[in-house]
Amino acid sequence: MKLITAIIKPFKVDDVREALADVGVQGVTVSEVRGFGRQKGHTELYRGAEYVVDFLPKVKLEIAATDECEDIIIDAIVKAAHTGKIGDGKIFVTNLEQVIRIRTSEEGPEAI
Amino acid sequence: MKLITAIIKPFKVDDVREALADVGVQGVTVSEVRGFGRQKGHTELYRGAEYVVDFLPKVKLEIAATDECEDIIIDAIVKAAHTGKIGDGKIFVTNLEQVIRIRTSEEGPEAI
Amino acid sequence: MKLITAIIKPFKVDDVREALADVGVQGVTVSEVRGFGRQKGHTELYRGAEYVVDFLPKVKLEIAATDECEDIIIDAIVKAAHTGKIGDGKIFVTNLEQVIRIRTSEEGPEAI
Amino acid sequence: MKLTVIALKLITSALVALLLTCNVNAQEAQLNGANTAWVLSSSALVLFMTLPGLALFYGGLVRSKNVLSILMQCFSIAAICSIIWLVLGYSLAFSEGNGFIGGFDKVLLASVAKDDLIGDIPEPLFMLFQMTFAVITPALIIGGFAERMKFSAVLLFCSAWAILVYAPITHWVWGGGWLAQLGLYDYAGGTVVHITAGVAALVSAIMLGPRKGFPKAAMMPHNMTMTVTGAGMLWVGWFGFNGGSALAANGDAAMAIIVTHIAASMGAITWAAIEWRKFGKASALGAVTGMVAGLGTITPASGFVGPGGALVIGLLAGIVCFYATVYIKQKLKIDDALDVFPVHGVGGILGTLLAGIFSSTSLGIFSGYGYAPGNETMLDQLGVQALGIVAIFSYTAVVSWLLFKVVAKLTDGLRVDIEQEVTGLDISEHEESGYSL
Amino acid sequence: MKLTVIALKLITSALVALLLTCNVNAQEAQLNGANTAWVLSSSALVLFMTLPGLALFYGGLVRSKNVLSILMQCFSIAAICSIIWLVLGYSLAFSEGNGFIGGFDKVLLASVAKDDLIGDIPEPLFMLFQMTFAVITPALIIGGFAERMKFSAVLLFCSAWAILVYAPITHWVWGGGWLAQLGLYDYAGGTVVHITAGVAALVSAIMLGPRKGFPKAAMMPHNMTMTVTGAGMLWVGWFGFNGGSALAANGDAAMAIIVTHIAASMGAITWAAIEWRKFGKASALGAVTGMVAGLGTITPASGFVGPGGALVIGLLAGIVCFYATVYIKQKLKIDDALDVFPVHGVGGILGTLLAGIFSSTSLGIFSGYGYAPGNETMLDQLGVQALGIVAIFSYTAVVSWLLFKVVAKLTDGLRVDIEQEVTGLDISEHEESGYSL
Amino acid sequence: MKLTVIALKLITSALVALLLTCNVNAQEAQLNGANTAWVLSSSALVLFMTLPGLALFYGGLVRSKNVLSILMQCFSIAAICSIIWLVLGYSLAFSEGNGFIGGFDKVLLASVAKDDLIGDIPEPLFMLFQMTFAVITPALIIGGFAERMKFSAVLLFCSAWAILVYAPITHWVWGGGWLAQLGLYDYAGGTVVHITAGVAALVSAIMLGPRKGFPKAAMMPHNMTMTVTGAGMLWVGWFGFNGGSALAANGDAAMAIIVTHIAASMGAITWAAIEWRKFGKASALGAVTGMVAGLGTITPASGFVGPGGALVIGLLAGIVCFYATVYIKQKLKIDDALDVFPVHGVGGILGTLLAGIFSSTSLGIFSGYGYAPGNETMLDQLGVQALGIVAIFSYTAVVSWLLFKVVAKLTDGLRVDIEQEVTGLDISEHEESGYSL
Ligand SMILES: Nc1ncnc2c1ncn2[C@@H]1O[C@H](COP(=O)(O)OP(=O)(O)O)[C@@H](O)[C@H]1O
Ligand SMILES: Nc1ncnc2c1ncn2[C@@H]1O[C@H](COP(=O)(O)OP(=O)(O)O)[C@@H](O)[C@H]1O
Ligand SMILES: Nc1ncnc2c1ncn2[C@@H]1O[C@H](COP(=O)(O)OP(=O)(O)O)[C@@H](O)[C@H]1O
Repeated sequence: MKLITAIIKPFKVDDVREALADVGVQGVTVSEVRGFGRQKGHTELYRGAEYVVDFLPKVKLEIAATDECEDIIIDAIVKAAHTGKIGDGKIFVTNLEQVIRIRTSEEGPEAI
Repeated sequence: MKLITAIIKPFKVDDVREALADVGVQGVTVSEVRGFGRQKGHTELYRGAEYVVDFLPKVKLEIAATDECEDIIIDAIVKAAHTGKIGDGKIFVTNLEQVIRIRTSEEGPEAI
Repeated sequence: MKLITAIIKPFKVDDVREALADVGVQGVTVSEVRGFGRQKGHTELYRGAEYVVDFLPKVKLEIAATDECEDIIIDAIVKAAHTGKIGDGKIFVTNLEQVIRIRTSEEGPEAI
Repeated sequence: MKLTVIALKLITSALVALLLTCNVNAQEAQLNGANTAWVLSSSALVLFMTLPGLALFYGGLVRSKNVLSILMQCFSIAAICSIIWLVLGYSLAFSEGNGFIGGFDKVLLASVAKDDLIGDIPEPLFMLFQMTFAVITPALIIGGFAERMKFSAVLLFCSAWAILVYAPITHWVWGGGWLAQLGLYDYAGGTVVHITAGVAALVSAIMLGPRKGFPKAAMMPHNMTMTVTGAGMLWVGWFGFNGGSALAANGDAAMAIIVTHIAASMGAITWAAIEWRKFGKASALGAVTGMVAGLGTITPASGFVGPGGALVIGLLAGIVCFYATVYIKQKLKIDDALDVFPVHGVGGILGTLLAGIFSSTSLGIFSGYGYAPGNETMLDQLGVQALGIVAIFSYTAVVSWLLFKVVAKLTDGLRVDIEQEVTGLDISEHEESGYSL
Repeated sequence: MKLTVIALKLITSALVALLLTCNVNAQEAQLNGANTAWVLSSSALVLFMTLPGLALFYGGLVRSKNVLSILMQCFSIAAICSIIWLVLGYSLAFSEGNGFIGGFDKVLLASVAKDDLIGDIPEPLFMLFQMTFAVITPALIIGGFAERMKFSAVLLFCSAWAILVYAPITHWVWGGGWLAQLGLYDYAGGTVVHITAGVAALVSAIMLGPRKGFPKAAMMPHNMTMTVTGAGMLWVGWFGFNGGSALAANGDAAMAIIVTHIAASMGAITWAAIEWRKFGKASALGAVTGMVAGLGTITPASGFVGPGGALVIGLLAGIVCFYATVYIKQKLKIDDALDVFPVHGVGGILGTLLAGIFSSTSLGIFSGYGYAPGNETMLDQLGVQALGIVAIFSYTAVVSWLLFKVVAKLTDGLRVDIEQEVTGLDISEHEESGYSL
Repeated sequence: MKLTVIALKLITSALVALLLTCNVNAQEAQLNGANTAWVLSSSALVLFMTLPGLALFYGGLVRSKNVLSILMQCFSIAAICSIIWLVLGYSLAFSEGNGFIGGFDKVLLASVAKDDLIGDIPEPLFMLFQMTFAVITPALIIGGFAERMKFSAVLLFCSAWAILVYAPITHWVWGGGWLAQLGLYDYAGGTVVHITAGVAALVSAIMLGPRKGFPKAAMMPHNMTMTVTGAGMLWVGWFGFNGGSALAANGDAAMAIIVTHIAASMGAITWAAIEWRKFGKASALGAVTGMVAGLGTITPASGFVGPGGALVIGLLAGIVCFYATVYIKQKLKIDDALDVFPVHGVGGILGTLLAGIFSSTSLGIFSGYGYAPGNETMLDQLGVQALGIVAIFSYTAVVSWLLFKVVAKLTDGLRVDIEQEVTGLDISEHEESGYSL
């Protein structure tokens, strides 16, 4: 199994979630993060001065998936989160050794 | 070593932390996440209309552990976080190649 | 590729980000977490009583890196985040199977 | 005889002294300090309704990324419309003119001395009290176009609107204009404030179109504690709004506040009760919305009705504004973002009509304090009320529509572009963020 | 002679004119506009204490998931108890009746005209001012059962309590009832407001049992900035609470406010100082809690004591309420969630007693303005004060207990179930969330 | 003849009755209830400026980890300086003494009876109104040393400062001291409040040194909604600050409020306009900062200038304070954390000078209400104004500097250590956290 982690632009979250649902993903865990990268932050005014705020609000999605689904999911995310502008984000894939569903103690792919 | 990640219901955090302490876990890192899954979200009222808020507040625990401890820890979490109702959450296990304690530069199991 | 995750003290974030920039790291994803470990929490007053708040605010940095950069990055973090006092935090390294840049669909090291 | 004469002289001079004293008293009595004290306090209360009251009430309702845009719009409108009021508005509304518009005599208070009186309070105070109304009315409108209009367009529109809509209508109703002459009952601004603002908001919502995602996405309040805080401030400030409109510290003011308070309470209870029946739960947002509906609705009636009438007015406000909100947002799918029209516009219309009913002195426990001079039957009074509503509704709709057209030309479209809307107006229009907790 | 006669006639007619003028003045003087202006402002200030003052003070102290339940309860109680006051409460408290309860004459203000006076202010104003007290008192209670009581039970209990506890006790103390006749000193509500609310909260805490996790888990305030904001509003609003209770704009009102302000200051300083000694740090929560303790404690005494007395009263308030809080929560383990009894109940008792001491005119720099007519020694006055405390404490405790029993039957238990409690009342009782920042 | 005599007797006795009546009236008239009512309300408004107004305004500007330290400092200063005012400050400022300092007669209000009058309001009321000024002035200073000073040092410094700087300067300007005798125009505290606070803040910023990270790190406001809320409260409260300073409910008060309101509006517009030109966007922080600058600047002038003058004063306040802020923070790199000096200090200086100009009666539409008695030309008045500024600036700078030196000795350094600063003062100095949402 794989753990697919995507860092995307906040306003794309709904689109990505829909795209994931469309390819049959039933569960996602989401968190707010701050991203630093090539994309430049916005400026903020403060009493006569202008500051660059270099971090950008991003959203992190984590999806546990079976090996087979990996590519479909990645594809879905890339399509839905893509704007073509710098800062669209990244997808990281790591190997997932084990998944357990707490409610049922099911293990492995059934637990996803 | 393993990195054990558990997504659980917020009100179970204290119970799980206690259970972990009981099996000798000394360190945990915790964060707030939003979960989407089979569990349905609650409804919210807004001026004459009712909306379903589909995300659910969940808590993510991350625990670095030696290989030996893996099962004990998973057991402890499952027991403490279990309510039997949908939405109890998941445990993910990934392989941890290296751990470093910043204070001492210790590496590997001693650093946990 | 590796995914390097560091849990550090919040006031060290700027120092660590600078150190990372110095060794050529271009992207970092940051989130707020709560840490439980050997370090003791602070006390808080509440109407005639004093409570120990046992969690500590920590910051989690996630950095995707090529295998070659792993050691340099770990070194940089350890140096910049080190105070020598308990609670300085940990670094976790996991294997990263794949990285995709959403904007360009680049994969692997070029996507970092 | 001599004694008599001396006595007479003594008495006479004493009398003269007395008369002088009394005369002085009489002249001094022209300024009623007590009324002045109360209207001074009321002015502070009404400003408090806008800043921070309304700003918080509205600010909590939008999404986090737009909260400062709301606060900034309220603040800027307060500042700009105050200057406009001093420079032009007050004169157009309250100086001599014709039935439709005042003149330029009182521009910059030029012809007004510090101690000139209107009734028995200083004219500068009257101008100040009215200024606080001239500030809150355009500020109410912003709820209609919240979360998507350019800041430049907001300022242009509201400034022009203050001059071309608010000032003339104030003249019609309170400045001795044609509706005043017909005996329209609008104690504290059901037509002047709530209908005008509600209609302008509705026009704006239609002209700008809905926010991205409407009506599919739930755009929940980002900070209900802020909204409830603002609601509390509105309630308190309304004591000055309606009670201060008595321009006197007496039973009229007290009774105006009682009926205001009762209508607010009934509005809140009614809205929450409907929710409870319909959805099984009552929400804080429902309660405070019903409260504002009750307040807006009682406003035109507040000096004319008694507590029994207020109970009914509050009850009807809760019911009618609830269903108006559902109708406009869910059925018509008009994205009047913060429901300004169904709450203020509909409430203002309803209250203006109900003022014509519950001012009747022959409704037993529901009686009020009588119709306007010249109106003898309820039908007479209701006729004037309806006429006022129609005239003000139409005038406001047309002029607001024209103004939006002109402003759109000047600012190259009323809306920010889609990326700015998605980013939020705080960053994209004001380069700052509400929170970094 | 003719001249004399003419002169006399002239003088006489002048006199008549003068007398008429003065007569008119005399009649007008019956309404004191200045006092009216101040009590109008005070009414706004006291409403402000509840909305949003107390709502924020309490709201910040609970956990994030329950903040709206607190705000909603404050709001709903304000609305419902206002209606109850109009329909029944005011009449029971302030119309003619016997020593224990008033009658039904003033139901819906039926027998009260807009310009009727009480003393020299309009009776509607008096009713309004008192309404704001009838609103805040039940709202204070909710701190006792915060974070766990069903909303339906809250509403039922508070409504019934307003009628069966608040109205009669107000009659006893301020409505000419038996305690008034004995000369009980309670200037602005130490017994009527603070003891009744504190005791009801204590009873509720005992009957509901503690919140899940109490006392092991630390249930820290979710938003201290909200609590401090509310505290500031309470402080300001209290100027109207105690100062307005003079029902006049004069030295009495000013002095009542000074002693109020001084006691608040001393209470804050004392509580913070105890913390500093005990824990090495002084907290904002400590300071504002001490401030409220000082305010509650000075309330019954505020019209009777001087600034020297206020210093001592504030000091004692800080000390006694601090240790009462520790005792009840840490020792007795009663989960009076927001410490209503130790702060308001104990403060009210303490202040009622101290009013009997510091009203003495023979304490040098600590002197006050004298005992109630009929009480000649400090012992006399203290006796009445003690009697009042005991009577009101007992009556409130018994009736509140009975009411909770009855309400529990009606609502099938007073508490939400454990899952709802854990989820938080905002979602489970009101289907909304405080924040989504 | 008999008739005449009888008539005379009748008339005479009638006259005596009348005279008695009028006499009584005259005596009563000594207490002006209306003015009393307004100053009572104003006192509440000015306290509201500090609690929670200023506390929120400042609190929102610091970083999240220091928000409670700001609120706590405001609260503690309010409490402590109120006690100091009662015990010592009022007497030093307002009892008979020499040109530099008052005496000890009014310590603890010892020689003041509840019904004693100052002018036509009760002296306790005057003392109360002034107390609210004595509270806000030291509270303003904390913006200078925010986010890094020890709480113990804050308290010691502010207490001593209230006695050694605030009380004497108040005596100079308002207590009949030497500047009052020269005819210095400071209506509501441009010198007494704003210059003193601004200068003390500047001294503190220099002596403490900058916050860690200054000027490289952007230290953005953690909660702009809090700051804007506080700003709204300041605006409203300022009606009492400047309007209440008329000590009367009349045209003076009304006009003082109008010019206050207009200057605030112009200040806000101007600051935002400069930002718009310079950076392409206007921020809410800019608008509210300009508003406070406008308010601070009009304060000394508010009773002496007309609305035309207020327009100019507000405009200049926006411009001058904007560039002063940039200059001090960006150029001089002085970390006056919340810009107290450039906004209040510079605003106070500017306004004190402009009061000398726009009080002129010969500026056409920009005219005011005349110079102080004894000053015949604008130069005369300006000379006094300049002298007052220089004297108060220097005195405050020197004594504040000395006080910081002494306090540093007593508290073993003024600053918390670096780890505490990094952790934040909320945890390290008060053991509590602002938010846990
Ligand atoms: N090496 C990295 N490790 C972890 N996160 C990264 C890394 N590089 C980028 N990110 C995350 O991806 C986001 C987007 O990256 P950025 O370089 O701005 O643009 P792009 O995605 O177009 O390459 C960043 O804000 C950061 O959150
Ligand atoms: N495939 C998945 N990947 C990541 N997180 C998941 C996945 N499925 C579920 N989750 C997380 O687990 C939580 C619980 O899952 P859910 O399907 O609601 O119930 P259950 O745990 O009983 O299967 C979700 O809210 C989500 O945070
Ligand atoms: N086994 C662990 N798993 C996950 N996170 C841990 C673990 N141990 C420690 N941490 C994280 O590292 C932080 C610091 O650890 P702590 O034991 O306090 O001190 P030190 O870093 O000096 O060993 C903790 O607050 C926690 O966030």
